[in-house]
Amino acid sequence: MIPLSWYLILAAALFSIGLFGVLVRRNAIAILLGVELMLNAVNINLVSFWRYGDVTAMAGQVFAIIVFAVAAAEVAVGLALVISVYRRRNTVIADELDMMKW
Amino acid sequence: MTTELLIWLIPLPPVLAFFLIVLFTNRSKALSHTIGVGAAFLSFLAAMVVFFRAIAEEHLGEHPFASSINWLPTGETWLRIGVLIDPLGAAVLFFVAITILMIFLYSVGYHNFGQPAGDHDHKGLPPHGATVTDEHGHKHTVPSVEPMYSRFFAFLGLFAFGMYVLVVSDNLLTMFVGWEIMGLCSYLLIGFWYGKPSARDAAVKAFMTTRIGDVFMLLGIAFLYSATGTLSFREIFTETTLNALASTPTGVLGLSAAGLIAILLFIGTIGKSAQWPLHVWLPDAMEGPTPVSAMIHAATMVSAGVYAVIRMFPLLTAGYDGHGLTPEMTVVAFIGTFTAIFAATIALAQNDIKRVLAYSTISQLGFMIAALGIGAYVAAAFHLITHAFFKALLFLGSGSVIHGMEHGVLHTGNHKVDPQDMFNMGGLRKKMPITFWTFLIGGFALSGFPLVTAGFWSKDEILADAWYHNHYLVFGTLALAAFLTAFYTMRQITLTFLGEPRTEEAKHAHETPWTMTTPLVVLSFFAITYGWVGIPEKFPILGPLVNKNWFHDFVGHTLAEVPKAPEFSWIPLLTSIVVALGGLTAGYFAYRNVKSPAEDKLQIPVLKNKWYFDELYDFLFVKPSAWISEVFVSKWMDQGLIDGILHFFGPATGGIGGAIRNYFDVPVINRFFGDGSADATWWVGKNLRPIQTGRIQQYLILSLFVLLVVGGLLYFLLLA
Amino acid sequence: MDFWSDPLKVAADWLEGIFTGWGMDAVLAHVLVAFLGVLLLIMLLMVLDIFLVWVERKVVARFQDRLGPNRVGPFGLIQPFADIIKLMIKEDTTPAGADKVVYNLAPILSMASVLILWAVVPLAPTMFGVDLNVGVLFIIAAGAIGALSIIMAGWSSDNKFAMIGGFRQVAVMVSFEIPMITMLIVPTILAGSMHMNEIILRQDIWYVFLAPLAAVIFMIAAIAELGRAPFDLAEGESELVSGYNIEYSGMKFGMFFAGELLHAFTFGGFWAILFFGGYRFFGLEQVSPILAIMILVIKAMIGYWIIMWVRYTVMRIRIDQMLAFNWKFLTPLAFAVLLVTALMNALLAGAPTWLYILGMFLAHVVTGWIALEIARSVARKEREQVEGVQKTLEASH
Amino acid sequence: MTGEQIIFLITAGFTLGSGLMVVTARNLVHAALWLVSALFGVAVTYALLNANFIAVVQIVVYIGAIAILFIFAVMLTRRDMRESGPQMNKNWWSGAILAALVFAGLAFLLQGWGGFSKTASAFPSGFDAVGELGEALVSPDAFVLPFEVASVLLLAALVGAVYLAFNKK
Repeated sequence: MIPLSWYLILAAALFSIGLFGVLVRRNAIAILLGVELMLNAVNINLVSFWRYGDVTAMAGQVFAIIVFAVAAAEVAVGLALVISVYRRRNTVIADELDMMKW
Repeated sequence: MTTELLIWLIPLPPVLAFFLIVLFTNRSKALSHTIGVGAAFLSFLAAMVVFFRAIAEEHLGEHPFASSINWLPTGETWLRIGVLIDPLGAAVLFFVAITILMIFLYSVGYHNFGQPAGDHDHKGLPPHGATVTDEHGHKHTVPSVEPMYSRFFAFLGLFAFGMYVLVVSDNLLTMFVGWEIMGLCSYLLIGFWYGKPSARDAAVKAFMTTRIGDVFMLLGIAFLYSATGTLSFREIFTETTLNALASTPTGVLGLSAAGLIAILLFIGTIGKSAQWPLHVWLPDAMEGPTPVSAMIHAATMVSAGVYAVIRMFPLLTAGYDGHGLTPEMTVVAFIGTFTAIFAATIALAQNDIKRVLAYSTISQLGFMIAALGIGAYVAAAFHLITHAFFKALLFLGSGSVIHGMEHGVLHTGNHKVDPQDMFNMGGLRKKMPITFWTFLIGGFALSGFPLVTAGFWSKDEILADAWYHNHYLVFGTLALAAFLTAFYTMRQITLTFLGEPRTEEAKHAHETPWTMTTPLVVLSFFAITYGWVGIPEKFPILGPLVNKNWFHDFVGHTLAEVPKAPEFSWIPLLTSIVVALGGLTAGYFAYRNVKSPAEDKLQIPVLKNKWYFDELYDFLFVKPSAWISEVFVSKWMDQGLIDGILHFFGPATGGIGGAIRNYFDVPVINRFFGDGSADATWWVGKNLRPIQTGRIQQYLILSLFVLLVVGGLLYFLLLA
Repeated sequence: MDFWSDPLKVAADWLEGIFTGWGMDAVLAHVLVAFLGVLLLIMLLMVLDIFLVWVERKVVARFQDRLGPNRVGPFGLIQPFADIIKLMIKEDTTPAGADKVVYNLAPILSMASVLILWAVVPLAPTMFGVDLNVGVLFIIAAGAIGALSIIMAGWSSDNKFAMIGGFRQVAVMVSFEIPMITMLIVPTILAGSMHMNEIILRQDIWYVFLAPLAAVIFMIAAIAELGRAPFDLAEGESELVSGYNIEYSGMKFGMFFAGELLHAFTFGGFWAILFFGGYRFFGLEQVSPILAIMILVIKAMIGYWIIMWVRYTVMRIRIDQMLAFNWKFLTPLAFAVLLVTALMNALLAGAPTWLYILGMFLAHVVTGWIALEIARSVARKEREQVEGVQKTLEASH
Repeated sequence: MTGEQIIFLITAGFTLGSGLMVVTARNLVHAALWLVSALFGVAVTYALLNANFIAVVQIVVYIGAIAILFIFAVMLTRRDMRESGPQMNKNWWSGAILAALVFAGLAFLLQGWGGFSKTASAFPSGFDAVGELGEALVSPDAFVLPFEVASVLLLAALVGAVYLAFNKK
């Protein structure tokens, strides 16, 4: 049998990798890719807690479903924003989008 | 559907119609009047079902239809509201439903539905007529449709709602709510043609005058609630409560609690039913459209005042042992009797067809009040109902006459001719036969034409009651008033319908459309037949035919102790026959040949000017209050005293303010705190600015770093 | 156990016995046998696929009043094998600018996305790969992989035609996935289960009679998902040439081609399973599993034939029309059908069977009729608009 | 070591490797495709956790919709893919350190938690996870409100996305 710890460590590692992508990638779309990895790490946690806790309580799976919905919404809006920005500024490099400074 | 539920539903359609018309269908005239009349018809149907179930019920008096719900929490108890239909309520509901439906129908024709829009009609003014060209190219002036047609039906709907609420209420509170809704609607409807200054003034006058009565009525309700802790009729009118109230003395004029409450509530009725001394609003209210006059000032609203007193009858007579009137009853009897004769005298000298009816209404309401004052409960209720029928009929008939005359005015184009002045009419019986015959029936009923008309039976019962209980002064005055009633009624009929047309306009008068004549016919049917339900048992010949006095039997059971019908006596009967026939005959012969106001012997100034009551009130109340507000309060108090004080404070405050500003605000607050902190913030901001790179990832790294450091510190310092 | 009642199980047990007899670990033997079973299924499907090429060519020929392949073998039956040999010996080219790994992965994924579908197809009452409790959703999941393969092929070819073709095809697939997944819920509601086998077992009355509109919408969405005419806009001789697979040649093209054919056949199969009772046919499936498989194949063939019938008789439409058709008509209609079905199912839960069937059927017919009326009135308005413009133009001349 | 554990390790390695490629690949399309494989690995993980429905939905939603959307977005902003320039910003080292710190912190916190090496209990007999999930999602006693709110959120987000990306001319 696989202990819970394996899944949790996998999720933590995936989360950190995603975080790394979010923090360092220059391309805005790549940042969103990192966000997806982080969300998936969260979902692994949710589902494994469902499996290792009381399986008749469906909260874990339900929350995973809601995370799916949120992720889809996030991607749709995020990519729309990126495309919209790209139309105006002709760039998707996050560092170059620094109008919001002092 | 249970009867109780149905009673709850009776008031609902008109108010729904009101909101529907106001909110949605205001633009469509046809839709609006369909909704309005339809709602009135629905209420009518429900009311009829309730009425027939009520008369089929064996012991309705002991077990009326009633249901109630908790409404307002008042501390630990609930204020309950509910509906109640006892015999009195059923009888009133019957005539209210019929007259309301008839008036709705009549309004369709009265406001010229189906006619073209006026050439230069404005909202807020009566329609002036429209010019149309027929197929031959001739131009005609025809009546034009009312510009605010839909609004009229909305107001009528709200009014009907108020009346139904009042009738079905089982407590004073919702009754008062209905009462006030009608007060508002009467204001709105009297001032319906708000473009006319006279209509505006009349609306304000009506509203203000009835308000005086309403304030006292509210006081009475409050007093009643504090004394008994309930406003429900059925809980108040128990023997113990009434006895307790009758035996509780108050410090006011030696009246018992019951008496004081009854007087206070009765003042409300004085206002609503236009009794002396608050009668002045009703004649002026004739400025409104005629259906309004019929609705408010004949059939329903003024009747509501009398209805309230009838409802409160047990309170009024608490402590009454059948011999010698209680003080409150004396007051009521006096006011009723006085109003009856007083208004009848004024009616003799009026030339406006509607004003005659207005004073006649006041007079007839006085009859009912007088009847209540002498304890003739059933007679008052009976006269209330018969009067509602024939007075609504007369008002609608007069509206029909005016409408016909307006037709003539439009034809001749002479707008100086007043279509309401009876001296401009004459000979209309041939032009407007239906109106004539129905008006004649209504007039005879009002006069109390013996045996056939409803007015005879009800008026006779009042007189018989007065005689039987030995109130000879009341009896005599009322008999005289009845004579005068017959006299001015015949004067009116003679001037309007008989003889030859006195003006060109009267020659071109025209019968009105079916929507107006149908209500006339229906109401004249009741103006005759309704009297037959109340024929006394002992009446010669007819009495044995009807076996028993059905109305007395039915309505009498509303009270816990069924009132005794007066013994039959020839004296009041003969009196009423003589005064009715005598008045009619005298009226006919006196005015048979009168052609102009100058020939009228009764146009004496004191009657013409209504005993100068308007002038008296103007001098007593209006002028002083104008003086108080304009001179005393405005000039002396406001401008002199208060402004003077303020003018002292202004410069003084200015001086103090200046000192504070110069010696504290500028140096300390501004320089030190204000500028100092701004400088500091600016300096900090300038030096921290490079951190704000605008790059999201650097922000993320920074915030995450802080989170990790703080989180780690918290974890190790607090948890570990 | 009688061999003929469940041949696969008997064969599997026999093989496992042999393997364990050789001293192999029991678990390993089980995995090995399962693997062999999958291999067998894939082989059979590939053979069927070769046969499908012949069927397609023959049928299209009959539609177009031709004879079709008739030279190689009897009725041209050997023709597909000749084609395969030709494809195999053709030069396998790769464009210079192509992303090699992705380019080579795409056809494999395309084929795999079709083959993986058969994991959940119940061939006979006792014969299925896995009885997944979310079998119905699995169809969509596999379709997602198919879409991915197309976009990979289009992008990696380093060819503008291929890329645009791939984009178009994926746009259509993603769009039509929505009415399709919605219509997959209808049998799920009716059967109360997402097991494919359960859906078949519950079909005492074929669901096409309960939900005819759902069957039609599912078929339309499936045709669009397959990228076949009238929705075949990934390819266009005058604009895009061959679409996303333009740079592919030899056996890689063959895999796309075979994948498409097998995909069409598979959807014929799903249609049969979801709406026509799958392997059931008046109890015949109980006689022998072989018979059940034959029934399923015949039904799938009929479905496949309908897809071909549509393909060769209906005109293709423009992409904007197609997407407008999906978003403005098919998707709302699908949602309406789903609502109506769920509602009727709840309302008629306690009703007698005949009433349930009748109510369901009528509800669908009425919904479809209303939808058609709405579409017709919209079309009339548009036509009037266009004609009105034309008339004013004519009048101005 | 059981077969299940072997499968898990392979999956985890595959997932994490793909994840690393997602954040390091120079070519954005490759990064998106690596994301697909990472997400596929996560789907297999769900399957190992007996969450079939979540696994299939993972494939439908992530691979079928989100990944495709990413590829579209990459191609719509293709002029700027800049495979030549650096793919990471100047602060990549601090990002790396932070990510490592986060992982270390999470691991540290988790190993101190009591239920860390719990093992799964068997399913109750006759337990239908998908049915239970469906009931939970639409039952008023359970999660119908969050579920509806999530769908409204999704709808709002889609409308907003259309509005944002709409080329106003």
